Amino acid sequence: MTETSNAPRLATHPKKRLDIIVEAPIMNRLLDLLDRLAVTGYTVVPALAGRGRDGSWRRAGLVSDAGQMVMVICVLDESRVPEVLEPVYKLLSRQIGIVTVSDVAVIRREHF
Amino acid sequence: MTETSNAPRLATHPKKRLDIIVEAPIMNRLLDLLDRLAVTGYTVVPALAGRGRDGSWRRAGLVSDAGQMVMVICVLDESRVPEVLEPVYKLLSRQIGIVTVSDVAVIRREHF
Amino acid sequence: MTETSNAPRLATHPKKRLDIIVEAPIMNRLLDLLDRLAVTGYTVVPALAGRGRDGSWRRAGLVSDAGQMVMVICVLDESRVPEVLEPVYKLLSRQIGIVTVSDVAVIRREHF
Amino acid sequence: MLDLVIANLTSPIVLFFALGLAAALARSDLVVPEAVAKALALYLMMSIGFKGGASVAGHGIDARLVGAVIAGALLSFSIPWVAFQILSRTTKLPTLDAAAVAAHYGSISIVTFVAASESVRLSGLVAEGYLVAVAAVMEAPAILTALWLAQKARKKAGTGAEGDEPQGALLREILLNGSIVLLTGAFVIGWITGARGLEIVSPFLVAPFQGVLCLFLLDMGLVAGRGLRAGWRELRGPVLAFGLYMPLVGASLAALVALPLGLSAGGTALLITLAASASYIAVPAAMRLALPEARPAIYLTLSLGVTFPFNLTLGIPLYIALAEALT
Amino acid sequence: MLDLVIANLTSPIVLFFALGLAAALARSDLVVPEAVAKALALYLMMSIGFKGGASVAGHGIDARLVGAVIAGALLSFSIPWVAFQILSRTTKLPTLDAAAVAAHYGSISIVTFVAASESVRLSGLVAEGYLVAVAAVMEAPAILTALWLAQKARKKAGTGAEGDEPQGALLREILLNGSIVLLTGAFVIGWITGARGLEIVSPFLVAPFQGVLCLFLLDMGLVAGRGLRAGWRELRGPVLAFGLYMPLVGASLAALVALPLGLSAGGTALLITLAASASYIAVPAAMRLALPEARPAIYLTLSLGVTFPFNLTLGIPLYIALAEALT
Amino acid sequence: MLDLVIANLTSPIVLFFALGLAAALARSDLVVPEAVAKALALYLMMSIGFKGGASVAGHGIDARLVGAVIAGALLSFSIPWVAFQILSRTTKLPTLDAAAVAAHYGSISIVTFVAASESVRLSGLVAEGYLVAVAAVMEAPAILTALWLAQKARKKAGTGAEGDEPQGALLREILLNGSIVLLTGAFVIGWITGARGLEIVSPFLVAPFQGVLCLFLLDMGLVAGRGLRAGWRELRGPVLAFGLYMPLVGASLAALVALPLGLSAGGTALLITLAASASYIAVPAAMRLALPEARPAIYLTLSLGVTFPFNLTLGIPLYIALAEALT
Ligand SMILES: Nc1ncnc2c1ncn2[C@@H]1O[C@H](COP(=O)(O)O)[C@@H](O)[C@H]1O
Ligand SMILES: Nc1ncnc2c1ncn2[C@@H]1O[C@H](COP(=O)(O)O)[C@@H](O)[C@H]1O
Ligand SMILES: Nc1ncnc2c1ncn2[C@@H]1O[C@H](COP(=O)(O)O)[C@@H](O)[C@H]1O
Ligand code: NA
Ligand code: NA
Ligand code: NA
Repeated sequence: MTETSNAPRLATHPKKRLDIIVEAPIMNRLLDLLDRLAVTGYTVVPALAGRGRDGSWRRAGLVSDAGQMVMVICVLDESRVPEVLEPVYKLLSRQIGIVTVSDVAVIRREHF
Repeated sequence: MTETSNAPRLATHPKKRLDIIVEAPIMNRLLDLLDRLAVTGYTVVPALAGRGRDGSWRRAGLVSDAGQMVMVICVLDESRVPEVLEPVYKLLSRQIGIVTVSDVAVIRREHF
Repeated sequence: MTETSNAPRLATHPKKRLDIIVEAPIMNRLLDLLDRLAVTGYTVVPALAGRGRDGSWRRAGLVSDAGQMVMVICVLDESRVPEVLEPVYKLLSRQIGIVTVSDVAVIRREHF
Repeated sequence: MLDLVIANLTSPIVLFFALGLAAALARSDLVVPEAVAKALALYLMMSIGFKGGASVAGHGIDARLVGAVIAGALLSFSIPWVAFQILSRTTKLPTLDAAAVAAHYGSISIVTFVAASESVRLSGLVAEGYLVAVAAVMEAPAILTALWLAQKARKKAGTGAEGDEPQGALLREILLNGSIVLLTGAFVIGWITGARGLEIVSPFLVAPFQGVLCLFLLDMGLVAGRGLRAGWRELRGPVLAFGLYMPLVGASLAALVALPLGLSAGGTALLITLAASASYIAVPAAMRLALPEARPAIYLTLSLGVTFPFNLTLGIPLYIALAEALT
Repeated sequence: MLDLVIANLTSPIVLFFALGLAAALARSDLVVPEAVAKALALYLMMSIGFKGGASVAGHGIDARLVGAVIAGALLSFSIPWVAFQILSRTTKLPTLDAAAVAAHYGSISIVTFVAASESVRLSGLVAEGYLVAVAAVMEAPAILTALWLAQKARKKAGTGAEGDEPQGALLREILLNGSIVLLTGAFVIGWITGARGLEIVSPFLVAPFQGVLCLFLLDMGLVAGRGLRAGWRELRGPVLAFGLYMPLVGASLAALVALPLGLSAGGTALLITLAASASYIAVPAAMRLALPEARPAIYLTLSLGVTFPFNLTLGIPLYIALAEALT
Repeated sequence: MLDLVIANLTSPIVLFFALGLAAALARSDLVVPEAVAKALALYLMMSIGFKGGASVAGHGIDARLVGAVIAGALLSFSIPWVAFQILSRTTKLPTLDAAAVAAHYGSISIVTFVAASESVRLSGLVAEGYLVAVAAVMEAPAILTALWLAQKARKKAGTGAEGDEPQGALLREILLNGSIVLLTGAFVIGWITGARGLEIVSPFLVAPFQGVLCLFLLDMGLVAGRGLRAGWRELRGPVLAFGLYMPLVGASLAALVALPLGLSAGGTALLITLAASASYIAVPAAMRLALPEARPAIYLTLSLGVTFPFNLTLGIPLYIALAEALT
């Protein structure tokens, strides 16, 4: 899909991106898990509001962190997707939240 | 594209992801619309700054919500894309903002 | 990939999306660069926490902006990717951060 | 009056505004976090609402209160119409931009009101507490006039806005705007709890007020400076001039209305200031909902970058002098 | 007692809560930024912790302090068990939801405690400073009881939670919860620095306290109102009723325990209030970690939308009257 | 001096720092929201700038002010050179890391300055108000020396940084750093408005200052603790030691310079503290722009996790004793 021909001057490499939307109180456990799985990196982005099967929430309408969501973005090699996805799925199975996988291309291969 | 062969142990299912960047004062209307369209879920992420045809803005440089943007992420089935995109497009037609559609794969199909 | 057949009623157009995760103190330089490159637009999203080769960080654990990251999202035409990616890569080469490229479809072609 | 101008220009409030303005124009990275700026705005509303209400509880109501509230509503309804006529005749602004700008000038700036209250107090005058209620009442009507002007213009051009929200929902959103609710609510609470309530909240809402105002005005200066840097290109000569003389037009209308009301000199000065000031919080948000085609770069730059500094520095002493001459 | 109820209902604190509640129910866009709400919560913890510690430094410790702390822990351990039995018998809530709700009622609401402290002071009573320590001690034990109840239920149903975190890690997360740490830490610092320390921080932590509390309660009202709007559908009759009578059950248990402790009337009122109040900060966060299947829409709405307003308006005067009758 | 150390160690300020440090090391989830931490920093700058300016307005300027400002600039220019020589000889830090660390020690920590001011006051000493101006002047020169050191090193290694920003832009970014602008701006406003201005802002900027400082230091403790937990691996023996003795080197240089200046004992103590303190706000941000290859884990952990606590607890009493011995 992201053939490197798109960017003839700068080589790009296909990778996978996981977007994990998860409750804030669980975040630390998820990050610890990703650390244990030795993914090369991740970035956490705040969420302001959302709706899912378990109802809707707004950050401004919460006194505590409970119910708040964050989005954890993790770019990694396709070969590693299954071994990361499985424990992440297991951790989240009892929790509120979703996981998506998508294709991306990166420059600077050594980063991933 | 996201053949489930990528993750042999955990089945993934192809979905579409909408990213709607929209002004904060319009957000509530957009979310109400998505609720009426019965999408299964969405997540709102804050934006700090941006530039488009209508000039640039920075969150820190605003006294009011006017001019601030948020990004609404909505993962949904491909079959539902047209019926969601059309009213969203109509709502945003007079507003500042953009909409993108991309391919993702999800685990936990029952969520979408 | 994003054949317009998906949305028969509303035409979509294939574009590329750059996600640039970069340190907050560099953000202004990156945005100035994007302005000089005359990209049609971008959106900046805050990051709360992250980990990469250079260690992990949490927004809450910082007194200053140094070490904080932001994510700059830029949707643009495939034809423009190489000419934008190269100077961005050069700017970031000495910095902490990553760049990904992915496929998206947009409505409202005139925006990009 | 020169004394008043100089005292005003060297007040910490105005100097912190100038500091923010200068920092932004020089592209310093000084910034007040968004959440904090919003909290400061909440604090100001809560404080002036409460103090106004407590003062009414102390002095009692009279016919003048009702008269002043009605006068404020009339001013807010009518000033946008005047502003729109002027803009249509003297500038080439598109109709919807003109209507949006007009709405800002009919509505009010609560910070200008607060700064004027401080100056009034420094001048040894006393103002009626219920002017806070007048301020709350003046926030919204201007928006309605502007929407009506825009609708008329659209009908004429045959471009009725398709897919519009029902008018009722819009009206609710405008009237339940956070700043109106908090200002009015705090006013009522101040009224109910009176002197006893004021004593309880005073160390938080009264004593540090002016210092907090300095911090808020630092942020206003930063915002105005950034707005000017980004938006000054949009402001052609006649539009820019409008930002400077329209406050005087509003002030004159208010002066006419104030005369028969029998307000004190301080109260008259505040009513004039309200009419002369232009909104930059409630109205811009309403415009994004109701007139999205109108450009924020124009109405925000004009209101925040031109009229607000003008009122803060020269306008307020002028309005006080005018009020003293009238009463 | 009617006097007390009326004085309570017309206090600025309760009125600002009502304002927030009304604004949220009317769907106003009034909002206190999240960062600011968190800062206000930090401020309240820091202030009451410090004041409590400084007061202990002034009055010295005695056996009653130790007794009250133990009594608090016992109450926090046992109330969830009582609540769980009631819920199991009177409602159709799933077991895990019932356990989660029970945890909230065994733990405490620090804002209810603060509001009660103000009412106690207004009633001319004095309370022992160490009740702050009792409050801190009562935060966590209820969570443990609830987890034990949930585990028993799971074993019975044969659905042991697979993939659970080790219990030790969970315990650490619960005990090192930010609000417990700050409350306890500030208490110890207040104790160490005593009157000298109090004098230093007083203009920040003491004088503006009640005003800050008004702002915090405005936000609590907004949050409770939004919660009620979103979650009231989940609250069937018996569950809703539980939110109203369970405080009285907790209060009665506390009254029994308080009698032999020899606390002053003010201290007794505060201990009763602690038992009657329900958590909405520490416990919900712990429940998301430990009992993720339990639904926040139920336990948060009940605690914040039903029990908190009840305690704030009617409960506190009742508890004070009860304490006065008992001592 | 032991008295001073003990009084210092049991001050609420230091105890709240210790509380934050302990909470972070124990992995509590206690956290001060980022926006609030930034607002507290703005408040501190605004307050000390204003108070310094107002004090100069009261006491007038003299030659010593000019002398102290020049002395401060010289110290800030020269200390990084000394630090760099020491680091090159005693540690294996890469050159760019060494240059970056050196910059931090030439620049200043405004919170250390504030804490020292409080201790000076408690010791019954009085310091010249213009030392705030000296502090502002000392923020930036160290950065220039560090950049010059880095450039020299790069030239030697033949690895000129390609694609660099023009130096002018960088200089502007450094000098218009928000903390420098606000500190200087508030100083000038305090100077202009003098006692009259101070009276207006005093209930906000003066009275609650020490309490706010406690909250800020709680956050600093949390940040330092998290930094230590994440970064202590990077700190080998000689680098760690540098963080403990370098403040004393800076202090000694300042003592030499202070002697001929004729400052009061309090003023001397503050100048010494400025030289001994290490930046953790302005310089790290500048380093990310100018020397991105240098590792924040090293310079931030050293400055915030080692030198700051050292100065706060033992350094300040030492510097005051030194100043008293010298004057
Ligand atoms: N289809 C979706 N698209 C985007 N975000 C979603 C979607 N479904 C759920 N979410 C997010 O995940 C959170 C929990 O979802 P759920 O577990 O379905 O309640 C929601 O509050 C949203 O923030
Ligand atoms: N090409 C783009 N890529 C990413 N974000 C964009 C793009 N164009 C516009 N935006 C975002 O959408 C907002 C409104 O765009 P516009 O309607 O073009 O002014 C901008 O302020 C950006 O935040
Ligand atoms: N694989 C990755 N996926 C997502 N974000 C990453 C990844 N690697 C790095 N980052 C982000 O980029 C920042 C800097 O990365 P690095 O330059 O590798 O230290 C990290 O702190 C993360 O926020
Ligand atoms: Na007006
Ligand atoms: Na309880
Ligand atoms: Na130094």
